[in-house]
Amino acid sequence: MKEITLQMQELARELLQKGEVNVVLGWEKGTFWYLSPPAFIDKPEDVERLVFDDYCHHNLSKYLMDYRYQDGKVAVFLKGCDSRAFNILLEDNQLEREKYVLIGIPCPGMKDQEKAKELGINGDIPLAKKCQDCKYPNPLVYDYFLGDKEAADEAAATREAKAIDYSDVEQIEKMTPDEKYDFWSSQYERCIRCYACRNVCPACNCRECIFDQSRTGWIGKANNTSENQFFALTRAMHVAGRCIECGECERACPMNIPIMLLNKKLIKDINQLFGEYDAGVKVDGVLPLGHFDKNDPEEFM
Amino acid sequence: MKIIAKERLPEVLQLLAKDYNVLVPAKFEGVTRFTPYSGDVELVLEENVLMPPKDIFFPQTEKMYKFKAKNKSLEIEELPVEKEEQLIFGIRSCDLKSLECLDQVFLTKGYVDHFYKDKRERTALIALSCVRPQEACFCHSMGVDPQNGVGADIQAYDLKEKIGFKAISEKGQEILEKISGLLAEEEVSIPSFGEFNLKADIEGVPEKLQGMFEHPIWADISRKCLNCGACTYVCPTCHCFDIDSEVRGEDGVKIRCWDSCMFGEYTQMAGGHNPRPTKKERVRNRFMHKLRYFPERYQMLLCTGCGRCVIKCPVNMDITAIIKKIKEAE
Amino acid sequence: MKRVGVFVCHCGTNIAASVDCAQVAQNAQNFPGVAYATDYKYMCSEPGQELIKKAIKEHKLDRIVVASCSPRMHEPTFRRCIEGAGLNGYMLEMANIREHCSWVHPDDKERATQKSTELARMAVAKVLNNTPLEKSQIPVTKRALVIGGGIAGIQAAIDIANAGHKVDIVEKEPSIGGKMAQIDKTFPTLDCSACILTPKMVEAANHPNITLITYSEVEKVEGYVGNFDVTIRKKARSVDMNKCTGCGLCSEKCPSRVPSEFEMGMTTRKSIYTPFPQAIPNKPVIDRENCRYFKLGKCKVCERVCPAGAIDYTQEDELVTERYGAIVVATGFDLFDYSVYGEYGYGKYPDVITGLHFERLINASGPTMGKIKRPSDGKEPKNVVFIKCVGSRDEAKGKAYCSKTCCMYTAKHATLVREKIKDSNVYVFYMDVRTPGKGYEEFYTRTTDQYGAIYIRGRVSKIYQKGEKLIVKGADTLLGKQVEVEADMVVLATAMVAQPDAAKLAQMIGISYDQDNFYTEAHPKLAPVETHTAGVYLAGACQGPKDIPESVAQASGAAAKVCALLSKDEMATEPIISQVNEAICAGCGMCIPICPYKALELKTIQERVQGKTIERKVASVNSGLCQGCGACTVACRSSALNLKHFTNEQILAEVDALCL
Amino acid sequence: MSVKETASNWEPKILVFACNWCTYAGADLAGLSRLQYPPNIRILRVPCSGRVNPQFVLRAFQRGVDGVLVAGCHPGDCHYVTGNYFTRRRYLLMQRLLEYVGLDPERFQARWISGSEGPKFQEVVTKLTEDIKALGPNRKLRDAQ
Repeated sequence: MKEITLQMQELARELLQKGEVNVVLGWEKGTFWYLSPPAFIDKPEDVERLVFDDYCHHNLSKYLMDYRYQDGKVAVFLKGCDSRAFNILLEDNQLEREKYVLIGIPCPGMKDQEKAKELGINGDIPLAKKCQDCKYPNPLVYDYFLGDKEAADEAAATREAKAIDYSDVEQIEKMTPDEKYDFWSSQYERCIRCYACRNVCPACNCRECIFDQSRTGWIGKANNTSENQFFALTRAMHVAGRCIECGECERACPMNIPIMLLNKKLIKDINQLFGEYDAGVKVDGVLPLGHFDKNDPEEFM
Repeated sequence: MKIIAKERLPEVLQLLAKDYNVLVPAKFEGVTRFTPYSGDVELVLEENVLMPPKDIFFPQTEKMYKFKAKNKSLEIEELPVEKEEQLIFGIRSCDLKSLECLDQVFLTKGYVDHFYKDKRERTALIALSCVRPQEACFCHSMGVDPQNGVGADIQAYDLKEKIGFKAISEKGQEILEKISGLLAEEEVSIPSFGEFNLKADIEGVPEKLQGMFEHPIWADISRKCLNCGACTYVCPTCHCFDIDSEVRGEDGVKIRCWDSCMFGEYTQMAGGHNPRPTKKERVRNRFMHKLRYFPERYQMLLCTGCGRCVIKCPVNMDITAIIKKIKEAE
Repeated sequence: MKRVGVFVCHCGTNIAASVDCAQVAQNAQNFPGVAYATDYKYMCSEPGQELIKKAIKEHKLDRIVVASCSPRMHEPTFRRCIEGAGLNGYMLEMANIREHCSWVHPDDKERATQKSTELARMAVAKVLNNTPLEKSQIPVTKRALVIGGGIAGIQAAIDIANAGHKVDIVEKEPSIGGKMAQIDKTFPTLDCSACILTPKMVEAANHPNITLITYSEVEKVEGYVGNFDVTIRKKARSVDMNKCTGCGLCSEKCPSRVPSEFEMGMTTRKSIYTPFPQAIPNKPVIDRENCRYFKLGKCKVCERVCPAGAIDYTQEDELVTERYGAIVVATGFDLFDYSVYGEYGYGKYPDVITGLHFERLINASGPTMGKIKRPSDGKEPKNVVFIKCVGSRDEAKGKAYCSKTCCMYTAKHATLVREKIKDSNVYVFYMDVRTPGKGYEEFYTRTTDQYGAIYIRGRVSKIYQKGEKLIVKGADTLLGKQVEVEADMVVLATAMVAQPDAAKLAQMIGISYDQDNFYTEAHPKLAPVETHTAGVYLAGACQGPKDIPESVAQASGAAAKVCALLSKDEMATEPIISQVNEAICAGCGMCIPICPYKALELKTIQERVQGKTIERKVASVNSGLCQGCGACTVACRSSALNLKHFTNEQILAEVDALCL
Repeated sequence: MSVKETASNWEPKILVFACNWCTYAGADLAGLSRLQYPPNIRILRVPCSGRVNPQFVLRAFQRGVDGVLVAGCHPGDCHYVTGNYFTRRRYLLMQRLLEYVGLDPERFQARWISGSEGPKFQEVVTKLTEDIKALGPNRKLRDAQ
């Protein structure tokens, strides 16, 4: 990773010096050793701030929306999931491919921040759950690729083969209706509706989210379990077939709500009902809820 | 000082629960907050709670009154007021400071908010001293003494195996009497407080900010902000609210709910115009409010150094780092 | 201040018997926004409607709820009624307290009354969110396109043209006429097909309002009802139509021969050719696949002999785009490829032919000058076997459906054989004989009784050659025994199937088609010539197997629809359509694939963002195409899309009202 | 809004989203044929089942409905050609999601009911009402006003 970090800084410096891009989006060290928040580099002399380590969780693609209407190009570093996010944003016509210089980084998997806090800098810190499940650690779209492509591809191949672990979802599916409901309401009664999950999500790229449309009255400002669940379920449906499994919603949630348990459920069902599908892998305008098959399962007869 | 062994603290709380609705720092589903005391709550004494006590006095959603639209006439119906006396055990110095801030907003300058006032008046406070700073604490930099809170009725001291109590107000005296049966008198020394991991040099910052409204620094620091409301909702001092009504047919309720200056619609006007269209203006407003506007109006900072936002911000917006940037800015 | 009027109808005793209408009206008084509520015996009656109009004036009502029967019954009535009182017709909502209440809950007046009250409350909640809607006008291009120049296309074109509208016929072959031109005689009258078709072909060709665009195909269809922009590929004929006199010298001299499609390959034609003598236009085309000059680069015989100098090897395909108000699709059918029936020895035995081959064999201008000679050795066949349902009614190997025409044309063929060859025997293997249609059954009876054709009920299991004969083995299911017929010739009644490119064309135009690629009519009973796409109509066998009279009838039906459409300069469009809130629309395009009518597209708009003009994409609804289903609104996450008259706000209001 | 029903007099409230061309017509036919069913159901008319936004369903449960039925034309019969195919995809997922968060599966259903299926309409809503009566009032996803 040291190696990658140096290559990052090198390439960033070059792109900025040559004036090919106005700004480079990457990661830098944060307040604590286990935080590597987004960094925005616009001067060659600042590239030393860039790092790539075990905590570069942040999905940088969504920030690109902030540069849509600005002149000049933007360079961004993408892990596998970030690149799927980029594809989703392309799919949704939110970004123009040409405007961005994509620098792909093969991702070894990011480590669990909460555990890091617990176990300390010398502890043996496990990968974040979402990274253990990751099928696409390598960027799927890029202009530059840092690191050893062959090696990365091999590593990726083995991952793609292995099936995602849905045991957490299945555990809930096994519960009785009342158990399920108690579980989910105990999660969502503590939701403070800060909308961090939405704002960090690359699939949530609406100009104006319905939850900000107080006039139509989709949702009230009141914070109660019912409204919070309305928000959660609606968001889950909105990102159904579009969630790229970056897990940022869950990481961003200040109240530790297991949001990915909803997203994973929908991913699981979409695969079962309409065939295997991984969002953000291809950009072909064919989304699970954007088309249909006359031979879809029939349960409503 | 009056002391009791830590493991016997529940007896104290039990006893107080007879006369008060006792709220204690407890952990539930991985989130710590003040929770009504019962035998089975998971007490948290080694660190401050994630959710600040502000929602005890200023709930995230508060019903104000009911109304009924009966053929063309409108009837207002007041809601019954809570009478129950409550008591918070284990509030930390930083959060006491935040109540001082909220008091300014809700009780001074001729504006008295009776929803807040009522709850404030029937709530006794037992402060608990901190033994060591958590990684994001910087209360000291904000002029808060983690071991001696201001505005509590009783100051409790965490003495490792024991807990000591010192009455501060008359109300505190009464409360202490109620539990004196359980306490023993003992000479103790308050354990020394460790080094702060985070510091912020606030010296001269409010003044400097007066000239920095148009400063490029805001565009820079706001870039990574997601404009979510996490920081404002875990902040013990943020107190913006919005008033809304829930109408069902003829019946309706006026409610007031927390709002966040980080949200786009926060300043959205009816015509669609938004004076704070982007992150830059919103982030600027948040820090201007905490470090300049509030001090100008109330002669105190709107930050207590509790460090919650530093921990919970999904993108690690660190107010201490921002204060540093402000200081260094030309 | 919104002022709702609620009018509760007794419908005589239909509602009043199990709903306390007066009570419902009284309850409605207290609903928010209701300024007036009353009940009456028959709201739809003259006095009932007067009562509403009067109340609107007296109580200054600006929106109306009628609690009565199904809106599917009387919505138009009450819309007209309130329009009569100066309100916009869309300021009306109906609560269905008859079909959905009184009639289904006759024995529980209390709860039926309560339910009626709640249904009325829902309607009131909705109508409070109604807004006046206006029908918009779109211009109509007074010109029709007919795709396909067979009998159906020709008929449709002539009818439209006679009504005074311009029509273009696009035909992919060098001549119009279609399958009917290949047919010898028509059942049940046995009059000569050509004799009744050619006059129509001529009429079409000479009609001042009709333009023939032959040897051409539709390439692209854009736009919508009243304004279709159709791109047509005019294939290079290599012959200058203006110079050519149609003298035919070129074909005569052309040295290269290829099997004639028109004659079913039973004889040859030249590389520069007209498909058949009465072809229209009667001017040749060069078939570049086979022309020596185009293959080998030398020859140019035709150029040399052409007195008019009309030959032009340099001609290229030409793309023209025309605007039409309406389209009639009359692309006809194709014949089932029966090679799947190996047991019938297709290919192996030249004397196993199809019905259409047979039509040419007995046709006076056909390869045998109308003498029935079998292909193999030109001998006159004595024993002729006909096999019906080859590919029809056979889910296993062919099509599930019945091709409808085979029973009759086989009977016709049988008759003709017996007529022309006195000492012949005719055997017909059949599953059923279906003869609905005027004079059809009589014709069939004559075939058997008068002409002595032998009908054997059963399938043929095998055909094999034995010397000069074809042995046809089959089962006679009536006698329950195996039969074997020594035949000189076997004629297969092959199924009618959709054109190979039917699906492609359908997708181009945006009409739907069934599992067999026949085009789907808008409604099997009540809209048999319409499609789901406004302004596009169907004629003939492209919609399903049909005989000539049916095709012609449907063609005239389609023509009538087209005329009705073209008779107006402008057409009103339903105002209940989707609308886009451009401020909110992010231009993600999720709505576009959802719309079955291609009514949504992305357009670019300009906008000021922080003192800078930027361009961004937003969805836009084509009011001519949108049919108001609202499917797009659900695909729109930010609900920038909304359906007029069934808006999110209206439906949420109904839901909330129901839950009070 | 107020949860007034008591165990004794409680009657479920069931919302049916019916497409105008098939299910609404089917319900009309049920009426014309005088086919009786429990008065617990309330029909909300939409042009197409494809118009029914899952958010409407959630809102209904929030506001205190005890059961929801989304009904439209049979696949292939949609008046708008393909609307119900999208409905089918959406609600296959939605149904599973609601079940996943603990809603009793009986409470949310989708059915194809054509304009000629008056008896089927009667049968479906009768069954639905019985199932939901058996379950009792719905408290889940509901905002306690």
